[in-house]
Amino acid sequence: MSDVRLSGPPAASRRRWSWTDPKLRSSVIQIVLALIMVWLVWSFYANAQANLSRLGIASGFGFLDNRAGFAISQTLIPYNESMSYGRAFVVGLLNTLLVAFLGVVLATLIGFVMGVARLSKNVVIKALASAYVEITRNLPPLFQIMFWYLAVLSTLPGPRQSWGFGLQPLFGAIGSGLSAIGLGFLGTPISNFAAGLAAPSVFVNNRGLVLPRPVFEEGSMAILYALIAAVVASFVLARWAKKRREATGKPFPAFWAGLALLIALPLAASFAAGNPVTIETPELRGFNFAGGLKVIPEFVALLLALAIYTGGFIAEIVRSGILAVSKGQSEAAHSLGLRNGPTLRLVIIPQAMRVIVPPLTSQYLNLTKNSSLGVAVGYPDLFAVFAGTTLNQTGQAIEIIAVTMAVYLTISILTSAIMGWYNKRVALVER
Amino acid sequence: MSDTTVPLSAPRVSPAQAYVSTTLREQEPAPVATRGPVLWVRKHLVGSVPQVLLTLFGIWLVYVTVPPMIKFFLIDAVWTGANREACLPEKVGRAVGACWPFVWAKLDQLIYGFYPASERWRVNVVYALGVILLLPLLIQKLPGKRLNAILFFGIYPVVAFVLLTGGNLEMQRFLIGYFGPTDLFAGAGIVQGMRISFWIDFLLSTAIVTGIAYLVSRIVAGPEAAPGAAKTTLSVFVLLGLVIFAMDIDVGLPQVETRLWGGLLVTLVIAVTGITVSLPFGILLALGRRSKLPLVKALSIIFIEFWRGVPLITVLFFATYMLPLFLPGRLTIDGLLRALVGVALFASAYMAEVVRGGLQAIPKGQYEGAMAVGLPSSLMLRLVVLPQALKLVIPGIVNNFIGLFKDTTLVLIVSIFDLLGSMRAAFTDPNWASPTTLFTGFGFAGIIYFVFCFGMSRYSMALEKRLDRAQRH
Amino acid sequence: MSADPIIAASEAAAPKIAVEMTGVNKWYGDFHVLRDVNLTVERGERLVICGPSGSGKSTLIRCINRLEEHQKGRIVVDGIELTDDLKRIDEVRREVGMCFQHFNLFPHLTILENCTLAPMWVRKMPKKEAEDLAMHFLEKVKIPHQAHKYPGQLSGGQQQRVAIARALCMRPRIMLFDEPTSALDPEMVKEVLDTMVSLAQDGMTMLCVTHEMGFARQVANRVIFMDAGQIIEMNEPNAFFSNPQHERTKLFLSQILH
Amino acid sequence: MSADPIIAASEAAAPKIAVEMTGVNKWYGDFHVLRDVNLTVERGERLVICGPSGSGKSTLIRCINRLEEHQKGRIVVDGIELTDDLKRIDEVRREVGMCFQHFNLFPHLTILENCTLAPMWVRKMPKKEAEDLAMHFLEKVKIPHQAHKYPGQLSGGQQQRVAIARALCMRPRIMLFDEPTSALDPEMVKEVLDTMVSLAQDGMTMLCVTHEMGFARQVANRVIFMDAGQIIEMNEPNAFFSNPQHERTKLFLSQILH
Amino acid sequence: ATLDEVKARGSVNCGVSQGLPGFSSPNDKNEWGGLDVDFCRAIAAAIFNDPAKVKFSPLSAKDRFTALTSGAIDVLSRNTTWTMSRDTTLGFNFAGVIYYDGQGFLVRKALGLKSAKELQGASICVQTGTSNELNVSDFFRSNNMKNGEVIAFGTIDETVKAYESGRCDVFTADRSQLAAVRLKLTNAADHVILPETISKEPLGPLVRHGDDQWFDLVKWVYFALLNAEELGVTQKNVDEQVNSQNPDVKRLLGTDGKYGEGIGLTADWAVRIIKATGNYGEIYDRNVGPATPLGIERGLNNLWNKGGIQYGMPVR
Ligand SMILES: Nc1ncnc2c1ncn2[C@@H]1O[C@H](COP(=O)(O)OP(=O)(O)OP(=O)(O)O)[C@@H](O)[C@H]1O
Ligand SMILES: Nc1ncnc2c1ncn2[C@@H]1O[C@H](COP(=O)(O)OP(=O)(O)OP(=O)(O)O)[C@@H](O)[C@H]1O
Ligand SMILES: [Mg+2]
Ligand SMILES: [Mg+2]
Repeated sequence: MSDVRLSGPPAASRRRWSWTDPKLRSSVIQIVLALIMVWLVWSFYANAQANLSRLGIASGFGFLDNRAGFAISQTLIPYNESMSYGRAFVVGLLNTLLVAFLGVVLATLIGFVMGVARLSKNVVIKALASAYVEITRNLPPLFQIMFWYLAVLSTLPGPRQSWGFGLQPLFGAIGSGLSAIGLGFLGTPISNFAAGLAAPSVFVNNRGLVLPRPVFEEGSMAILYALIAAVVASFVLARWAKKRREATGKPFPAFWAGLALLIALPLAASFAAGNPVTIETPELRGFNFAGGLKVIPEFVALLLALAIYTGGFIAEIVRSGILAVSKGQSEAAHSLGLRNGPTLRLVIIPQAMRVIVPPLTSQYLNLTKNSSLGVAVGYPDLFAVFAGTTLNQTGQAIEIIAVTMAVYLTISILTSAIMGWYNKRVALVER
Repeated sequence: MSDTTVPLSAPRVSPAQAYVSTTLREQEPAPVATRGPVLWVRKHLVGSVPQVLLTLFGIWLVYVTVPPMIKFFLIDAVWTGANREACLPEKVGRAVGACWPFVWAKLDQLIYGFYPASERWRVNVVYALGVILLLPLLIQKLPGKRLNAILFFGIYPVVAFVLLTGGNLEMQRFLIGYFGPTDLFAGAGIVQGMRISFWIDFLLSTAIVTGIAYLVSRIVAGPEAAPGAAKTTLSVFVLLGLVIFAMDIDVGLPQVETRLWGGLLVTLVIAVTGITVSLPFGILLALGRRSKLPLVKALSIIFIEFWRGVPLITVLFFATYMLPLFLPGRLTIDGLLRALVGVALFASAYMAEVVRGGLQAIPKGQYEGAMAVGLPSSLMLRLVVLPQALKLVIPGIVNNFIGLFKDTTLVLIVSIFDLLGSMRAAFTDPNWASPTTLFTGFGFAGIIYFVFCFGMSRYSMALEKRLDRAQRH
Repeated sequence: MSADPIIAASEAAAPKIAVEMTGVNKWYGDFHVLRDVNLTVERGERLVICGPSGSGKSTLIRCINRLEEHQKGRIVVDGIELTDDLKRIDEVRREVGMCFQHFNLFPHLTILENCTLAPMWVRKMPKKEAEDLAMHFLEKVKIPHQAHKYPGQLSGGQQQRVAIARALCMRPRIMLFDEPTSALDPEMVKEVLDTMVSLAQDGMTMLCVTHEMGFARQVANRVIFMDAGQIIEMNEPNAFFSNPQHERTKLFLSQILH
Repeated sequence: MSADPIIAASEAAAPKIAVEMTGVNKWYGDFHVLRDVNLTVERGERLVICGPSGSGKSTLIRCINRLEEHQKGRIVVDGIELTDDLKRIDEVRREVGMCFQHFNLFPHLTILENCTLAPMWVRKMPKKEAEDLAMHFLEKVKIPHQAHKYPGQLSGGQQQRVAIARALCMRPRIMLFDEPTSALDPEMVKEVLDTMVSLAQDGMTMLCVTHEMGFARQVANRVIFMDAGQIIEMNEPNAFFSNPQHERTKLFLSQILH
Repeated sequence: ATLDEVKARGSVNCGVSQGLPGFSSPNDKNEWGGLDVDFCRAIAAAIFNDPAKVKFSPLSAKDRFTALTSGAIDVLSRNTTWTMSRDTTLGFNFAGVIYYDGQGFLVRKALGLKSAKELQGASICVQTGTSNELNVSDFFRSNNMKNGEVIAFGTIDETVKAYESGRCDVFTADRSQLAAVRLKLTNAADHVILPETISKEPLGPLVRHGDDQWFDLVKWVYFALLNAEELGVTQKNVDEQVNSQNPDVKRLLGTDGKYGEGIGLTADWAVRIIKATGNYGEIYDRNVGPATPLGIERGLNNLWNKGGIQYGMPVR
């Protein structure tokens, strides 16, 4: 055998200069392309410059510090019209993020429930779920947003005729239950106590949803700390329970224990601090409800429509994800003695997830992007507040549209990055 | 290891256990139901307690949704009337469901927008031609797909354009006029309805671009490639010239401006244009994304990911309000056209991803096979790769089309009134304000959208099944 | 090789009869797949089931751990009668291990996790103990080194051996095999068969659907021939192969042996 | 069978040396696949290349029509040196036909279209002429009747023969085969080998990676044995099989011949 | 230059509102009419001697400025308030005040409100991108009131729809708009306009920066309309007035001097305008005056010498 030592490939040798050399050819093509790009960008820039200076429009981002002057109907952070456009931008962005985040959560819930329902043995449930999926997926999202807003929410009664909801039915039921078993006398003190709680405190009208609002007074921090402590404790508990199960094989109801902690600790802290949290119940005063937490109908319509629309797509994704796990997998799990619950949790779902995650990601992205349709019903999201009102008041179209697009792009890229990372984790290892 | 057998315990079959069946048993009917309606009901409706509860819940859901809908849209509905009075419960004296006369009254507006009534036959002709050309294209069994496709994708758009707008583009300048130093030929007049300035400009532009193509390809690809490149460029221009010429002749139809268009017309125009324009661009982008040239690849990726990462309405906003700022002052573009540009850019990015999926599904062996018989890479793409890839992604393209069809509604945010926009405009008519107008309108528009989208999705599913089968044989 | 102590231990308390089927009938819709099957398998017995495709072999053994439901007759496994009662089905499945034609390993878990999953979640075994057990059986099937790989990274033969180890980790008293080698490349068949032989040597009760006649000759106590949902013939291997009685058996053997 | 006139005609002007490789080296990343390969193939010669899996056989012949690029050394095919120059690559590919293990027919085209594609688009042959040529070769490989079917409708052996016909339609001076029979069911191997034998009888220069030793004995002028990217042994077939020199060759032959 | 492009194109592109009776709205036959519309017709008449040579782009408040900036329209005649920022940083020039207006509030009669000062806590619907959107916040702030919420919608129709469906207690816009909108409501009588006027809203046509000739043209079309009213030149009598000996009339109608050429037109430019649309008073009365459904008195919009503040610059 000839003696050939392992060695690396040689450096590229010098080549003869020829037009049919692919390397040279590709560099020429790329240089030409680059020149065209540069020319395009330059001509865009030059045209924009010329057009703007002809019109005398200001440019730059100085406007962000100017007084906005307009009001916004939903603000997650303090805002009023004397604050700046920059602040208004943040308010809009937060509104977008809020509706996108809640939409994603809700759509995922709906999607998983409907996806599983479509696989149900029960034909009625299956048919209903199929109808849901087909109808929601085949109607434009904007149509659905306007439907919820114009056709449903706007037909609700006005504030004075609001539908009120309280704990009345619950206490009423307890009361009648007690009298039914002959303990009616007990009912009296209970009803007295309940009367306060039972008055309607949640209202629904065409101005939206009005909820009781917790007011945090002095000492509320204690409760927050207690809550944090409870969260940490439940995590520790969960880990401990897992360790214990691995060590001894004995299960521990970590979920219920954690839940108990999450409720009990803050309650205890609240007592100890002298009940610093009071509930502000909304009251009808003048035109509208005063106090309480208001959820505007624009938000509700947008959220509902987005969640329901996207939920239909997610349902299909979930369904095909589950179907993609072969029957052999559940048979194998069953033959090992695993019951349906653990089979689903330990075998089917982890495998379905890897089929589900990539298309799920694009649905999340679509939902986020579709949240910009809120502008059609007056929801003050980023697009409406910034690319709408602000653009109108300042006229700086280029800066504003560019920033708006950049924000959506960033959200998209971040979401894909996170989901991509997750997807890598669940991806199968193959030979 | 164990093939050097450790003797196993001796066979324990006593002769008595040895067994030979003497009778062959016939197929017997099952003692309990293993099929039929009873088992079906047990299995699918009342198998267990949770099953029963689910069934009851489902039936309850159906009960609270379906009968009221039927009652609303059919039984209690009002079918005729001249204005809102017909649909007011006070006036009618009974519970009133859907207010159909509202839809009848607005139907023209929903289908044609403000297209002048005397010219609506033109829209009808376009609709009819579209159906006549499209149906045979969708039915796989019918022959003549090639001619059919040329008619539908090549001739039909031009005819539709002339019919809908009235032709007579009155183009004044071409490339040189817009991008050149000055508007050289502005002075030239009109001969027989044709603008001399435009055609001089066109001929000159053609000559210049063809010359450049010849030179560049001569430098880049060598002398024998140059005539081919020049010929291709020239034929593209000739084709373009023919199309413009066809659109430019004054056929005597009155002009109808696009801002008068509306309703279903706009919905269809945007969706169909979007899909036909996005297909070639999508293919180019997809090829670009797979290119070995880093710059081409990077630009394609940036382009695709950019448009996919932003909401369509920002794209429409961009096209409607910002594009004019970026173009030379002389260039003004029609409002609908601007929206179309936005939609086409957006759809191209999505189309590119669909096509890329098809390209990825082509096995490496096909490329090698093509190379081994000596096909250069351009021919390999055209003759071997693309035909296979595109066939694979037809269902994806149809799905894209459904998405696009739904997305057309967004143009109402840039003040173009498609079907949904026209419907919303109709809602504001005080003549028809009644408690059920909104539900009726949404019901009607919903049915139209649903029929289109659902129909297409079924078509794409059927197609997918057939392609699956074809792939396997 | 002496009997595996772990397997031997688990056999200790078992009843004498491992599987007893009396007049078992099963239908798929109108199709009568199992027709009055009577079969008694004693502890420690090794049965090979063969027969033409569609004769109901798979169905038969899948009835034993209730992956399929039978409609008539009794099946008693390890002293437990199979009824609709979920608890009994669980019990039976804990005692009966099964290997499939396509292995059905869990692709998202490592080999070791595949093996410890059921012991930990069904037998509530501590993790450490389950892993030791798993390693014991992985050694037995000769792939302890692959414990931290994923099924996708193993060859078919290795995967089938892992599947056997996974089943063994539940310390079943009975093992069912449904054509364990028919999806394998020829060179991998042998390694799997070797593993099964060694299992047989440890005294495991085995029911095995297979067409590997060499294996049947070497290992089986009895060979069962099925056709059209019935047991047509049953005999000890030598007699079965050398002197088949029934016409169909003869025909079948003539096709399968060269 | 006498030499095919069309093939013979195309051989007329060829240089005496068909393929010449001098000090050819190739790397995949850091992996050294071809190590200093020197090989001269004369016109009309028929080479069989064998060797264990991964030894670089495929890589070697794929370098000849530049499906793979080599990094060091010279390859001269039919008088044309292979460099980066696209024009030369095109020229070489026109002279060299290739058949793959998985045929790589174009599934969207009929058999006839598969065969006429390259002549029409590369050689700019009129359609009629290309079809006549294609039918000529389809007859040669004995499937003229299938001309209007699609590849998916043919058996593997038929597909491989179509692949050969397709390559021949470009009237190559050299044919490369990369395990043309290894993806085929045994009963189809023979029909393909027969086709290749008849091609050899027509005097085609052939380089063939195969483990069909019968074929090698019957047809080859020389057999080359490769291992670890090197040519280990080269000899005329009888001597090669009856009296291998190198240890590795012996080992390999012992495994492959029974 | 804009004028050249307009001439080459053969029509004026004019941005109007999407449907505001009295100002710009299409009738059943899709023919546009209204104060703003007639102003555009006047421009077309001045240039082409044909008031029909104008193409109307209906624009929402939100889209109007970008449409003008981008060149999609030549002039925006869409009840737009003349504010400093619009006149300067946004890059426009206002050509005059075609209608002096002020912002008011429309509420349901049933609420029994007397004054805007009672609006504490009310929900307010407003069209986004308008000066109204800014004024309303200022009004509440300066009166130390808290508004319930301000909900901004993209188009006037959406805003009105929301008000009508009860989403808001109050609809706020320019008073002229309120009057127009009230007519579009199902039961006009159920709604009242509160007495307060909370802002100055001088509405007028505007053009892009950077083309003074075009700016002059639009501006002088406006002055011509005013001067014609002041001089008693009407659509009916304009043909006779051409022979008038009044030097002011002669200069206006181009029988003395060629003032029209200063804006790129011919001397008789004003004649064409008056013939096509009538003078300012005629336009006003035809579209929004007391005899129309809107029934708005001239008030501030009367000529300076009749108690109003409309004042046409002299042609000289
Ligand atoms: N889920 C099912 N529904 C209906 N018929 C079935 C089902 N499963 C199996 N069958 C039918 O029952 C018969 C017996 O199937 P079974 O799988 O037991 O045969 P087998 O002897 O294992 O055959 P093979 O050697 O092919 O695995 C076959 O005819 C099959 O088609
Ligand atoms: N594209 C590639 N990238 C990296 N390594 C490769 C690539 N193609 C082949 N190899 C490696 O190069 C070596 C030689 O491959 P080659 O296909 O030439 O072997 P072969 O002798 O044809 O084997 P076989 O008989 O399996 O076809 C192998 O080890 C293979 O893993
Ligand atoms: Mg089977
Ligand atoms: Mg204003």
